Amino acid sequence: MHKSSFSVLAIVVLVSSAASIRAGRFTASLVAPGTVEGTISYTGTPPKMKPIDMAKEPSCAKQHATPVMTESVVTGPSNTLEYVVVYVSAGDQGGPASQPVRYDQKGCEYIPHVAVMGVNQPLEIYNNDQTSHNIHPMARVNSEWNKSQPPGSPAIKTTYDKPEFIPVKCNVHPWMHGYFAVLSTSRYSVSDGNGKFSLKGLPPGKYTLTAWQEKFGTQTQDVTVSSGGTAKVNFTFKATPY
Amino acid sequence: MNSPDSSHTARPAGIWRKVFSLDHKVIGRQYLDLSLVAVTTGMILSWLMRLHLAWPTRYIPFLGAISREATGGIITPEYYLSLMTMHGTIMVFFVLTTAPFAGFGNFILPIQIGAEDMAFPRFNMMSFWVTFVAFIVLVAAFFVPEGPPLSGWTAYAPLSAVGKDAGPGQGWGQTLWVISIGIFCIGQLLGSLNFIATTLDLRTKGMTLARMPFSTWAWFITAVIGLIAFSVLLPACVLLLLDRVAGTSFFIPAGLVISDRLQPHAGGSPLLWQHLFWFFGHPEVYIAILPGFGIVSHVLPAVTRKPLLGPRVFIVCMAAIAFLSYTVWGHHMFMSGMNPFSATVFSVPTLIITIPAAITTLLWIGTLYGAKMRFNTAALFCLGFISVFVSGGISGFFLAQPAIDSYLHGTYFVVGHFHFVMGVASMFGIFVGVYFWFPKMFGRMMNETLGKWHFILTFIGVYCIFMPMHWLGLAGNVRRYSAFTVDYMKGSIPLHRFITVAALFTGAAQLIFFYNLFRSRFRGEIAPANPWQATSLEWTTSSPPPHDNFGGHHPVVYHGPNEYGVAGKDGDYIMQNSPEPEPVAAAS
Amino acid sequence: MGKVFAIVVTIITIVSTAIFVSHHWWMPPDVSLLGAGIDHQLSETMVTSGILFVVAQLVLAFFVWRFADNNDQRKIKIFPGGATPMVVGAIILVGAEILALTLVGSKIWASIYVASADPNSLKIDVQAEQFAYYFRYAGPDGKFGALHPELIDESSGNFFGLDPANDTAARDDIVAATLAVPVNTPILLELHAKDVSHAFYAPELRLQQDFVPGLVIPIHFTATRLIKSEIVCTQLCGLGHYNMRAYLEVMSADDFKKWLNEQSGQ
Amino acid sequence: MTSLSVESPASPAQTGVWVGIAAITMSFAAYSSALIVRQGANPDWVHFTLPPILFVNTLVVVASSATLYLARARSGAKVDQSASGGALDAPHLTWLYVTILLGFLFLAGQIMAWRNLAGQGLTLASSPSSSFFYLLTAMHGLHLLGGLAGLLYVVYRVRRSSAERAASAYKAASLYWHFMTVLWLYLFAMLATRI
Repeated sequence: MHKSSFSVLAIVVLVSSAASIRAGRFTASLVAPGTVEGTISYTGTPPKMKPIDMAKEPSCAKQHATPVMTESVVTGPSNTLEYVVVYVSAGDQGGPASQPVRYDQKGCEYIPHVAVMGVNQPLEIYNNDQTSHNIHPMARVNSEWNKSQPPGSPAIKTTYDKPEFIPVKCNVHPWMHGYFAVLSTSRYSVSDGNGKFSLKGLPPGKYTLTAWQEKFGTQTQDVTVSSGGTAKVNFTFKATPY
Repeated sequence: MNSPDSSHTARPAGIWRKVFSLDHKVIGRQYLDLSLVAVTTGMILSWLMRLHLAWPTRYIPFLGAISREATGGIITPEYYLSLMTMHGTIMVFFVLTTAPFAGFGNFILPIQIGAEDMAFPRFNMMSFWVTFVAFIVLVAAFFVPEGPPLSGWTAYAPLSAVGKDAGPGQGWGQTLWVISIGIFCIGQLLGSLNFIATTLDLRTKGMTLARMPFSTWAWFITAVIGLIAFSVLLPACVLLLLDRVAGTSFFIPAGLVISDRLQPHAGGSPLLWQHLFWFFGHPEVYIAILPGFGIVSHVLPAVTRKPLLGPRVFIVCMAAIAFLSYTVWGHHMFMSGMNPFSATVFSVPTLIITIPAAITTLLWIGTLYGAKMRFNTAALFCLGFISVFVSGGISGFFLAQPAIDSYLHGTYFVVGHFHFVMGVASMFGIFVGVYFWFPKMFGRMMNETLGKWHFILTFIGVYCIFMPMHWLGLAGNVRRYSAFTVDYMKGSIPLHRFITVAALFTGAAQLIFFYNLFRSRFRGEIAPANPWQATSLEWTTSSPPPHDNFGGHHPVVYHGPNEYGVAGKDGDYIMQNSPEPEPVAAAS
Repeated sequence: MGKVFAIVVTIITIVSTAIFVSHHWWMPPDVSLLGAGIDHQLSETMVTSGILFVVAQLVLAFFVWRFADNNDQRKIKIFPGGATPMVVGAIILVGAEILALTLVGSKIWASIYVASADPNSLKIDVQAEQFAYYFRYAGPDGKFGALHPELIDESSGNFFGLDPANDTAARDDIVAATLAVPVNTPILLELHAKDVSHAFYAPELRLQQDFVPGLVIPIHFTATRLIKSEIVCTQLCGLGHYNMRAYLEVMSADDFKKWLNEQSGQ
Repeated sequence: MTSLSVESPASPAQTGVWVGIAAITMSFAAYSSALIVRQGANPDWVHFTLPPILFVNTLVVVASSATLYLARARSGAKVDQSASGGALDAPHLTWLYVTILLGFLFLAGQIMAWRNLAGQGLTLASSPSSSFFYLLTAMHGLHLLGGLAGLLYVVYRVRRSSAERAASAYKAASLYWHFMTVLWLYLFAMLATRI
């Protein structure tokens, strides 16, 4: 009796506090979140990726047994596309993310090729090479900067406050090209080597998804997520050889 | 501020009259103070560069705090280039041009020709303050968001013209650089105008051109060079500024893709900037060195106690150099892509200009023959000047030939060459001036013992710094590199470390000079009117001279400045203003 | 003090001269057909002006040493003949050196930079950019594709701005980051600059030339020995200037064919 | 200083102006050679017809030189000290005022020429030829403003003392002014032939 009343009290306190913290959490506790997953593929002939000649920077060249290829259009098995960013462009966009996004320069490559971050989410850029790089995110909406990072100098920490797809380049090593995808949502996914992506933990409801590829541009689709269900969405880009 | 109390209102007025003084002596000292600040800045910048070259990843305390470019106190490549650019610009414009020409010239020239002041005291005052503003603008470039400029003191277009896309330092930093140099040109034009008018019109009775001291001749000729050179650099700066801020295309050709962006400009000619710049740039070398010629030739007779050998020949040589300096600018552009025929055309006058230079050197050495040397510090720096001028001048033989320049161009050989002939030689000329004229300027003697230590350490130091650079150049070591990652240059790093150590050592030796300068200013023994038994007019008036230089009267001149080693009434020399008759030279 | 100066100058002169003579720091071995002329010219200049250097410094030191004392009762002496020997000496000595050097030197210069390239030399396009060099070979069809700056896209490796979509000549152009050349074959380089001024400096080839945006500048050379050396930039071009380099590989004719095939295979 | 300039042969003010003229000539030579090189460097040179008002301006500036000559001819500057310039000052001052007026008129005309070009869509950056047009006219205008300042200073000096007391400043200022006219004629000829 005494014990049960205590547990009831505890539940009330928990629930009420949870509710007071966030209505969403409260409903979520009753309704299971859904998932959107799918595949990115292309039709037509994509451009042939070229091998990168790193002869200029022996310290990097010797890190790669086989030559690194350019990454502007990376294809996977059965006409799938890698490095395509899929994100919620309309619908519940989730709260701001605070954990820092890490961007590495290793073997004169950008890892990952596309770094996705929310607005004002901290970004940390590291130089793991024995040579000095210069990071030049060529922002147009956000403010542009260009700074070199000698080996052994501390990480460059920064944030972007407006959504934008920012091409990133290193002038010292002209083949180094990557992207910062700054999104106004924290619900996003980047397609893997098999062109697969999945957005987990979406509250049930209607969403507009946008898929972005650096050469082929964007596509959007509407999707409805049911409680605990998994919606399938596929994007197909039209590829040209040149 | 407008308090009725007169004593309060009077004081600031007095201060302003001091600050914006019209007295050429005050203005000359202001110029020298400015270049003292500038040379200290430039020297510190060069230390940072040398430290970085020797130990590229070494953490430098406090640096991270004062500059955005050196994250965590480690000098980035762009920051190294900024240091280099600022070092070059500050040293060439605000030290080598201001100190020997504007500084000493302002103080001494009117006195040497027996004038009360410059022809246009207001222009004179303006020329200093304009120069001062230029310096402030340049230093401000250190603290702008996109970083200080990094396209070198030559600011080659299009790098200097296209703006931010071309990388750090190409934003406001470069714009401020152009503005600063433009302002500086105006200051120098006002100064040159003043020097020329003064020398032509304000000479006292009996001061014929032939009787002018060699230093005055040098300043006069330098003023003429400067007048032409800076009135060409100014338009060049205007064009560059318009390219940067107004979207014109004087220097920027079509179809440039910078940082993946196609530039909106079309049709400009990058070589046009190089031609305009070097048309100024080469004469600038002589603007820096000719006053040194004059000062050394002015001091040498006084310390050897015999007349300068071939005084007229010497002046003709300076004039010849001044004239030829306008026919040789192309030798900076042998590799620039201009028509290769013109390289041969430019190389001939470049080699010919070594003849008058060689003659003057021989005249100085010949003057030493049979001398009765007085080894005061000024004398030692004269000798040092001759030695480094010979070293720097001779390496010019290599660079004057397109065939050899095609190997040595853009290497440390060039750096060693122009630091000897333009940097160190001019600096030694300045030191001669300081040690020789300090008594006249401040009425106190400098400490000779400290002076001699300063000389010998500096002399050894500069050879340890700049001679090895010639060897680096022969080995193909490229200048303006912030680190030596290229395989064939890695072997040069030990020698670079040696140079760095030598540079720090030489820099430390300058502390002796600074100490001597400030101590003597207040503690030095009182100087007589003519401590060196010299002949020119500045030694006929008190030390320091009264406001109107000669206390109400105007000296009358009877002799040339070169009357040494003769039986004069008060020794082995005859003052220019002493009425005694021309004696027969007592020399055998 | 004067004697101290004399000694210091003498020591400096001897040490510097010794190090120059030792060739400890010297040019790398020359591998080009016309480089020998430059080396010869440089050594000649080194000897003649070296002599001037040593003589001038030592005479300066000697005079200072000899006439250091100013307390004795001797009278000052004027240099015998006054200024005339100086003028004459300078004009004759320096003039002679100038004549000798320019006459020979200008020939060497002309042979390398003025003379046009051998008509059947191998043509290679060079693109200089912040901060790398790219080299373009015509490929199997022997034709170079036209250049379209607006099409330059480094993220997909189009460093020259080729237009393979519409320009068939461009499709088989070979672009490499290394300058590979067959030995003993006249090579013609056409220098293009993508963004700012750069320079082509190959010490072993004794060859240097600026890239000027808006101009196409031809230079030519013939490599006579198999080596792998470096090409670096000597014209300040921005933050990465110090790291702007490419490798020069001089190969036998067969190796060069193989290399080309590898490149076009990719 | 004045005491010195009395005993010295020439007056520094005049030497100064001559030296200044040398410098200005040099800088405009630089601009001219830049124009010639730039025109030769690339085929993108656009020829356009100069605004007709420039002809009027040319007449104006020439006229200003003429009136200035009349002014000095009538001034006390040329009369020996015995004849007091006081009586002569009035008419010559009016000529001086006319000169200054014409000077400002010229500047106004130049500005109208600019607006005319801007109306045709020719701006500073739009083409190399228009760049040089704006540049050269602006530079000449700036130097001419200096000349006007000089003339106003002369007016001030003359009104305070008399023409012969202001003689050297007067001579210098008018020398500079005539040079401005000549400089414009040169620029006008070059613009007319090359643009």
